[in-house]
Amino acid sequence: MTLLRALFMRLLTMAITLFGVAVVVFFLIRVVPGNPIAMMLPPGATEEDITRLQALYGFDKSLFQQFLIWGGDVLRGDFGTSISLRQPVSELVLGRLPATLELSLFALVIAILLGGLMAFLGTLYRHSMAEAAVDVTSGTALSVPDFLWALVLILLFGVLWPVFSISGRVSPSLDFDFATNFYIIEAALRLRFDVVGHLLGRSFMPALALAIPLAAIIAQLLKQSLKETMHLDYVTLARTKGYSETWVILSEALPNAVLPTLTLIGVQFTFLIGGTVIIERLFSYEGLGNMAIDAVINRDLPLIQGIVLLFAALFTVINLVVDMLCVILNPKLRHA
Amino acid sequence: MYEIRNLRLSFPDMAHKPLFGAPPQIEILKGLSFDIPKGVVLGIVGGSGSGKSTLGRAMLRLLEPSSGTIRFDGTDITHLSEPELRPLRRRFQMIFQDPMSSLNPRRQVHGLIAGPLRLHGMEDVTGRVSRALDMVGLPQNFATRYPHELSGGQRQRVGIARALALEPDFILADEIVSGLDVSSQAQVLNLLSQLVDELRMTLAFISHDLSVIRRLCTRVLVLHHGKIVEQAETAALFDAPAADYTRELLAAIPLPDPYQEWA
Amino acid sequence: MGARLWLSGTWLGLLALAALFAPWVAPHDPLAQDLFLGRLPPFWMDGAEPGYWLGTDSLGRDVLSRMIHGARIALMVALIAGTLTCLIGATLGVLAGFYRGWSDRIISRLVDIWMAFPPVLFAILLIAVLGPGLLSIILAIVIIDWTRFARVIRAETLSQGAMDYVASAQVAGRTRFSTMIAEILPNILPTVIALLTLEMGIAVIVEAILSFVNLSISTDSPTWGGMIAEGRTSVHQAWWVLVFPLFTLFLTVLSFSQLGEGLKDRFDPVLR
Amino acid sequence: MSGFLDIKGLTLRLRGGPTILRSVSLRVASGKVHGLVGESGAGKSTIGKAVLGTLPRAIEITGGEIWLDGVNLLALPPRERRRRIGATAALIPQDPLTALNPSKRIGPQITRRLIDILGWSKADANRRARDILDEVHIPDVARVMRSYPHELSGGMRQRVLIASAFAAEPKLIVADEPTTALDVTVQKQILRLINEMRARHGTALLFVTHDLGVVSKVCNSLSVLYAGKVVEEAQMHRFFTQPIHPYSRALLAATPTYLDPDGSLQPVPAEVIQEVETEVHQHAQRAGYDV
Repeated sequence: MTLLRALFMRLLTMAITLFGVAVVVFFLIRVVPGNPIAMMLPPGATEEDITRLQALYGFDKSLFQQFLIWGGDVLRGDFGTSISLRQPVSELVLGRLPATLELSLFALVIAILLGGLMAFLGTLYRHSMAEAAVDVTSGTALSVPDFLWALVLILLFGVLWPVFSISGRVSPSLDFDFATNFYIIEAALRLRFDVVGHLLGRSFMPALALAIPLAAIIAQLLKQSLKETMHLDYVTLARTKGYSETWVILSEALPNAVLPTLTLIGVQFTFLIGGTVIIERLFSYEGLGNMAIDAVINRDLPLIQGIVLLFAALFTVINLVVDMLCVILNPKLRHA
Repeated sequence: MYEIRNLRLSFPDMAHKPLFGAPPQIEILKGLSFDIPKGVVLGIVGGSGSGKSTLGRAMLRLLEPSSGTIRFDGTDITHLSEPELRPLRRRFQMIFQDPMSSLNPRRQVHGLIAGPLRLHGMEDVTGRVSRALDMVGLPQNFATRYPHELSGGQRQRVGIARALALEPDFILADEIVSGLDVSSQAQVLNLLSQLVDELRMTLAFISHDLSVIRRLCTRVLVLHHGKIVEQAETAALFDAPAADYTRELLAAIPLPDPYQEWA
Repeated sequence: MGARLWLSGTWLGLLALAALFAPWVAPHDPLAQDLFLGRLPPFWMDGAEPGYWLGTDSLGRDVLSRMIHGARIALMVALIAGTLTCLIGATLGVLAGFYRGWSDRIISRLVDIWMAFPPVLFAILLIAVLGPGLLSIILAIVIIDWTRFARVIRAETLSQGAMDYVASAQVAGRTRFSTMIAEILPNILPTVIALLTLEMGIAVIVEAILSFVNLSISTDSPTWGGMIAEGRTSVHQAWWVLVFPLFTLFLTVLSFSQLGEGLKDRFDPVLR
Repeated sequence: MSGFLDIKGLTLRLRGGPTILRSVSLRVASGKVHGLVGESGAGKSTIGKAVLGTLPRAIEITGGEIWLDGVNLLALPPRERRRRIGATAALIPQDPLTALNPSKRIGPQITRRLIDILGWSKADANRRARDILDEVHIPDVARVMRSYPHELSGGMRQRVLIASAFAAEPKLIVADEPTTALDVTVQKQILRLINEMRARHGTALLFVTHDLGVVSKVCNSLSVLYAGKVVEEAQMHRFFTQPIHPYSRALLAATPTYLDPDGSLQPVPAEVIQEVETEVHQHAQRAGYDV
């Protein structure tokens, strides 16, 4: 009952949020002074072009009518046609989404492994130099955003000691036909682990740049909740039973300490995905974010709207999944 | 001083809220009626979940009752709005259980006691603060300390001084010694009983500990699951407890005496 | 503990001085091009030209002078955008957390909607709409980042509001508004200050990102982000054009966040 | 008579800080209950932690011996010591609300250590858990074994913890303020249960509490602590009839009882505190460590 109600409430707020995003993005682009058509067209377009386009996009109607028409189309799955690329927005956007998803998930995995390891070591060696080292490292990693880490990584591992690729998702020389846009997953399913390795290597730098701040957040929060949990009586009790410290941390403390971190990862993962916009640009990675910047530069209104809505939908879905995961993992909520 | 009739208070139970519509109500106080005459020190005793703290907060109108009436000195305060209550507030004061939480950590002792005085436009604030410190037996130089620089017993004295300085007609003390060691507990209890005698205060003293209640109170009210199971003069209650629950409560107290019939 | 406060404070102080007196401190005109002096290396390398301490870029502009003038824009954005964002976001956060009810519902819903935007894309979009320029950048940062303050301050206010000192202010007869100002505000101030300096660092980064995608002030004005974008393309020929502004940016952002943490510790009388 | 637990001259200090325990000695014989009494900060819980090897890392042991069942624990390597404690001793903790792992069912919380540490078979461990839960008067044992902690009341959880402590037939149990968080009526039931279980199993019990009333109901002997030092060690009846140390007398006078409404409470007088402080200080100087 609790789970169902929570799910229903979440879906409701999700719908409201997405509607809000749609309203904001729609009116933001139009309410501000300047003719949206003029914004879309390259300089030097004729008067005729403008009139034609205005009719085509319905800009001769009132704003409110335009919104209703657009909203109706969106609900039917029609996001319009990109002006600069002359293809349906939904096709373009969904074609790029897998690249961004794979990059983000790879980054998430790195962040969880790195952050989890740091939190574990910091807890195991608490009140020692090792914990201080974890604190300083995570404090620095957290203070500097992914954009700067990306540049530092480019400088270190792309230029000074060029061991990793810093440009593109696949090497032009890779001889492999992908049937889907989920390259890594597809290669893994087809058991071509050489290709998986190649792809992971290509996206390691951008993924690491995205992962560093999140790893730091995970390290700090998880270590803090682990240390708090280590003071609780049931952990003391486990120690008196003769278990080793590592076992006590991993088996007694971790399952309970992980919940606040999990909640946080939800929000932080959406920030990470938001970061792909600029990181993909830096590493010439052919994802959604890179396309988004091009869309803004080319004044491609329908494409911008489509991408923003897709990001928003992705974010709300991630939050929903994390919330449900928390409910499932927390026995108090599960059985209430 | 206080006349309380058929007091009820409920909270919404969000854990069992249906998908649509209002959540069910959990009734904490189930129709309480009692009086606190002027000059009485009333002990309110009960176990956890008895509703004793909720009752205290309702009496001070930090919570609004669901039904029933609370009259303070003849005025019906049951549903008064906050601005209407404000002029009355000087007259009923409260000492909180946890002084670490109830004393603003960013104020010095002087500010903590003086703030409410200024609020009610009382004259000679400095003199009143210094007299209040005297009354609770704190040295004057404590005025410039912050709460975290005091011991638990000292913090609780500041809480008492703050309530006393306003010269209220009524004070509610909510479990004010439960967090203290026996020696500071004894000091605070002695202080309180001495002040009660000197100032002829009306006091309600909430506690889970009957031994403490007996030490201080003239009347006792026993709460159990949101209902009054017994109210009586202190001596009468301890000599001949009428309600089963009171007897059970008394029999369960371990006295520091190896020869007590207990098991 | 004091070390990071002093280190970060010193760096930011130096930067502020350099920015304030940029025309007198900078050895060259940051915009002056001289194609004969293109890609000069920094002073310790072979082929360096005296007076061009950190070398020149491909157009022969002095890197050090451009960085000093870039600091003006960076710090201006940091101060103005940071302060405005803080004022608006923290006010909304306190209102939502203290009064709860409908104000909380509206503000929280708005925050939810804002959080569904990828911030960098939002910023780029806003600049595209508002047009480039210092004012647009500041406006964009305020519009996007008020939610950071609103979220954190709301949560902090909620937890402070549950403390008994708030109930005791009510018992003493304080009005709600005065309780918020006199009792709660001093207790959330350290958090506000830490967030404020953090936000200043973020503002510098946003400006750099926008310059990087060529949407910031104008191509003429020397900005750190613009220099980084330029240096990125010629990193194999002239690494110094990328490394110096990148290092400065890194240090500045780090300093802002460490300054905030340091101040928060210092101004917290309660030992946590 | 040698005690089952024998602490000799145990001295602890905060790393780089003040001394916490000053040469504490005490013994608990098999089947007997020894109380540790004192106000907060006196170091009574710390002794229990030292015995069970759960001292916070900030505290270091600077001297003394802890003999458990004829073995000096402090002379063992850490791994060996952990095993030894796990096999012979157990803890009944203070707060039943935080002493059970909220994410695990009750059954495994009792059986895991029997299987992991003591090498029992799963079936044996389960049978044992059911028996011992039955013994602490828990109704519907099968359901409780499947429950999560939050589904049980505070008193019920404390029963589970007692059962868990006795499950492996330890020879020593440290009870750290086991009833402080409970209502008096529940406290009475729990104390009776502890007495009953201890008598049946012949376990030695080290009982940490601040409540002299509780001590008088449970213990055979007690040590009174002040500032990390034992100021008085006594058999129970003697202590309550003729307390020797002024601090003990002051403590008794400060404890309110409902039988004695008019006898005013005596807070511990400043002279007594002063006296004890001096005594502690001299003792510290004799032993040659800083205060």
